[in-house]
Amino acid sequence: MNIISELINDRFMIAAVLLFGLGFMNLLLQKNLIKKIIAFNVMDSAIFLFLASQGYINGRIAPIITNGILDSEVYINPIPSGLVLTGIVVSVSVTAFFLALTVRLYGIYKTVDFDEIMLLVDKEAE
Amino acid sequence: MNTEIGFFKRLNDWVNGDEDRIFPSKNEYDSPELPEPPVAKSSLPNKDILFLSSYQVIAITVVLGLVFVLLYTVYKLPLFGVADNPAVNEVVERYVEKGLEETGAVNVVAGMILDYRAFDTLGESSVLLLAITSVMMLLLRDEKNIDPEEDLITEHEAVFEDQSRDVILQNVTTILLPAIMLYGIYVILNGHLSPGGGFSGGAILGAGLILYATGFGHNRVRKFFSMKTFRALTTTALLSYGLLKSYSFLLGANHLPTHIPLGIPGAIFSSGLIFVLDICVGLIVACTMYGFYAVFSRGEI
Amino acid sequence: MLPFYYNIPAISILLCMIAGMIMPLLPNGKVALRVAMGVSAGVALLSAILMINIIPVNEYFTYMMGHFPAPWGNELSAGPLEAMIAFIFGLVMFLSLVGGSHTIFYDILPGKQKMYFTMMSMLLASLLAMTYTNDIFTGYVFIEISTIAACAIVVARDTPKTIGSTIRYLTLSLLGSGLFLIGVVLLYCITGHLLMPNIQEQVLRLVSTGLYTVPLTVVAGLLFSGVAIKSALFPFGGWLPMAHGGATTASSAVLSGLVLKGYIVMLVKIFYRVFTIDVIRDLNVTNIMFACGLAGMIYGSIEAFREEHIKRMLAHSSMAQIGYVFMGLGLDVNLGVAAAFLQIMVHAFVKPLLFLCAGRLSEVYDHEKSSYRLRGSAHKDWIAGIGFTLGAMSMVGIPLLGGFTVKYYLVTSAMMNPAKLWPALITLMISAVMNALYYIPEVIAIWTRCELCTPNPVDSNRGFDWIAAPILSAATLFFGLNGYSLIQLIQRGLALL
Amino acid sequence: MIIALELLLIVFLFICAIGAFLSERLLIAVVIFMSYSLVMSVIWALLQSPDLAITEAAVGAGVSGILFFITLKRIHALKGTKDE
Repeated sequence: MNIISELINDRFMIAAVLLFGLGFMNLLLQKNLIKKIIAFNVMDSAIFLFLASQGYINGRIAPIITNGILDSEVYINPIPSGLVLTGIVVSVSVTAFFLALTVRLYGIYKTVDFDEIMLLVDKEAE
Repeated sequence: MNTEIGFFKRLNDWVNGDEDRIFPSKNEYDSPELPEPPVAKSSLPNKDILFLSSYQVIAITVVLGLVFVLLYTVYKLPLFGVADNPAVNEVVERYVEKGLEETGAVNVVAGMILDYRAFDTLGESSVLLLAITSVMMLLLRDEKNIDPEEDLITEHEAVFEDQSRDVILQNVTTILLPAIMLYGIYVILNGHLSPGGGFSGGAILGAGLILYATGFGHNRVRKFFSMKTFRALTTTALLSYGLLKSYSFLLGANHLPTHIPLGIPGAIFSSGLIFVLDICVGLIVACTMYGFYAVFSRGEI
Repeated sequence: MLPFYYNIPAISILLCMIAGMIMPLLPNGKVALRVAMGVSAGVALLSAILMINIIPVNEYFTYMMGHFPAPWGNELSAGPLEAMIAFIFGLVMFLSLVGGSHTIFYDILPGKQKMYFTMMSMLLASLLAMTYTNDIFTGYVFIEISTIAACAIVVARDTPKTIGSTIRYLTLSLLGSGLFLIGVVLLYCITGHLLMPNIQEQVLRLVSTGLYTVPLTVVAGLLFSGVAIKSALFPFGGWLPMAHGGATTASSAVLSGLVLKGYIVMLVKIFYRVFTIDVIRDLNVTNIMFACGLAGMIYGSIEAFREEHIKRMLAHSSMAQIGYVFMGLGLDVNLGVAAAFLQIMVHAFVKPLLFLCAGRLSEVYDHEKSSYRLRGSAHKDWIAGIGFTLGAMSMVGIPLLGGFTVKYYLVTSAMMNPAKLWPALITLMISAVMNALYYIPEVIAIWTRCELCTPNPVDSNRGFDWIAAPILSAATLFFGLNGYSLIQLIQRGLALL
Repeated sequence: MIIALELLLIVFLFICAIGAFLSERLLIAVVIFMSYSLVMSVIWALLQSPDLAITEAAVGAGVSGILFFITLKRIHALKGTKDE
């Protein structure tokens, strides 16, 4: 019973770790480039979920000063939110770059299969 | 004709959009001359799932190991949602209790990312510049990036789109666009007062521009948002961001006051630089997002 | 008001970023090249001023980015070691741009040249920020900047091969930064800080109380493996040869010479300033570094030996050289870490020298890249020939050149740790022999006249390109002759970290 | 009660992630991924981070979804539409 209540209590962190593993594995194993990109996004947002869940404190509210209350006991930790905000923008930029590479590779080889592309690239003369 | 298809098979087909097997009929949209769409299956010899390659075995082992290690770490970490975890310390206290006085921002997160830890955010905006530059490097039309077949299709589509615009889309756009734009501007201008800020508001503005471009065609957008405007806006916003922040960094490090008034907390024109920076970031993000769309779909802005 | 030199780290980073931002406004690629060259020369000059000011007094300082001190705002920190590294980054970037400028305009389309120089400036900014940062999250942001910029300068050449190799490079880099990010997040969770000195305080407290030992070990492992993937340490280096070998000459020089090193410098800084080196040794991370380093030295050499394409051969050899760095870091003695830094600096000069000269040699033979077809090319351009020869000799470890000094100090520091002495010595010997086996035939080949080869007329208006190779060769000689004083300097800098 | 909702959302998150990787057609994978982002933004709203919720909804589910769709169009992977 104790284990289950602990599992439920740490639900976000456990979910984040499992999603991270899922994304990491698919980033390594998926052959399709589009799916690789989705895997990368899943992996990154899992890390962000982990970080955001670290900032949450039961019973406190979002860090926007309301009614002039300046007591840090009232609001949750604002730092994880700020870090995740930075992270989201980085991840969408990388996604765009990755997609652009995919489009160009499709234009050259007419496929989006990573292994096939790598075979063809290795055969390519300088 | 095989009518005995299992329920899950049919569900799977339905999810995948294969209606043929559920409602067998002649598909009138068949166009055999185009290449087979790339589905997720590889055309390489497909190995049985039981005989994984050594690379797959290594990858799966590594990932499983990593996940177990991380789960064990989570078990050792402080509990979720309790107030006495190590992350709640004097840093958080000052951000919340002095933030309003020192940065003038009611939204503590905005105060943190644009004033306390502004160097990270400057880096983040440069990432956007790098992303749009590298995408343009790859996808802009030039002599190494030419596909006559692709160009023909794009040209046909452009003609087709100009002749028969989608009425529903256009009317919906006319109704929705002002609301979207207004909301984006609201989110940007209230970045220091309410949730949101430059990044989310900029993304909303960018999405609005994209909607306009899909509804009314690229040429309508290009009348007021050409490559020149795009370049001027992005560079000006980014440069003023960089210069303003450099000014504040250098003066701050030398313990000099910046002489920027913080205004009355809660008013729209308050919190000093944060207000201006939010506008700059909003412009950068909006231009970048529309730039991504335009370069991806046509290879030009 | 602080003395001026305190502002130099911040000014050099901001200068590079702003230069990157104004590139789109410049009229053409030639002007952009001049701006990029000016900025990197300026960074080198500023860092030299910083060195002159802080090396004699052995000063280490932190610098607030903004109005808020340590646990609240971002900070930079700099000391003699950082100043030296920054000077080398600026100088080598300048020389690579000078030496590769001719090929840049040949390889990259006119419309994309300005974008290329944006990338180069941003890359330099990110390298400097990684060197100077006192904040691990800033470190993560700039790691991502350098990832995108590095991939973009590879893909700028826009051939099918470079695009294909970039996608492999990007995938692995993303895995690396994912691991690094989750390490940073876990570290924040257990310490509650992002600034290095504050984290160190908490880490020492955690170590003394025995709390969170497992998370701490996991964090060290994650940060290490993230950086190992990005700096192409042995099991993760598969992406490097294709990406570095296929890019235009200046990109290859910068990537092999500087970018790989930037991550390692940051890792060492994190290990010293966040965990303290004793904790890292207790956590056994150094043993993993040592083992991976040795394996990388052998593997890189074997692959280089089997390679025909001259630039890819140099790229494989970079993998072996990164192995030397990690071996030095893993030796568990302070002299070993200093030797690793000396290797970082020497290799930062030698590898660009080799890449620039190889690029020039292939250019005089109509962009021919295979070793076999380059026979006699040194007679067409004797400056590049001599530069290549000197670089290769340094790699092999001929005395009076930089490579020899590094090997000497690596052996000396291995002697101090009897447990790791024999594996280190044997691997160093095998690697040196392998180096000789693939570099010396190459040198003989380029000096052997060949009647059958069809030489291409040399481009007459070469400009000032040739000036880079002599300066880089002189630096290699300098490192060879001043090994002792440099090692002393590096050790003093490390003690201040 | 709120815990039950959160658990439900987490389960949904897993279904979306696994579904995106298993679906054979790329268009469907992308649509499922967009719903993943949307669920994520709801979770962030529940975790009292409205800034993240807005940004994720606008960027994750909006703009990056659009980028995925255009890419699919460019690689001719939109089966069943006129772009095929």
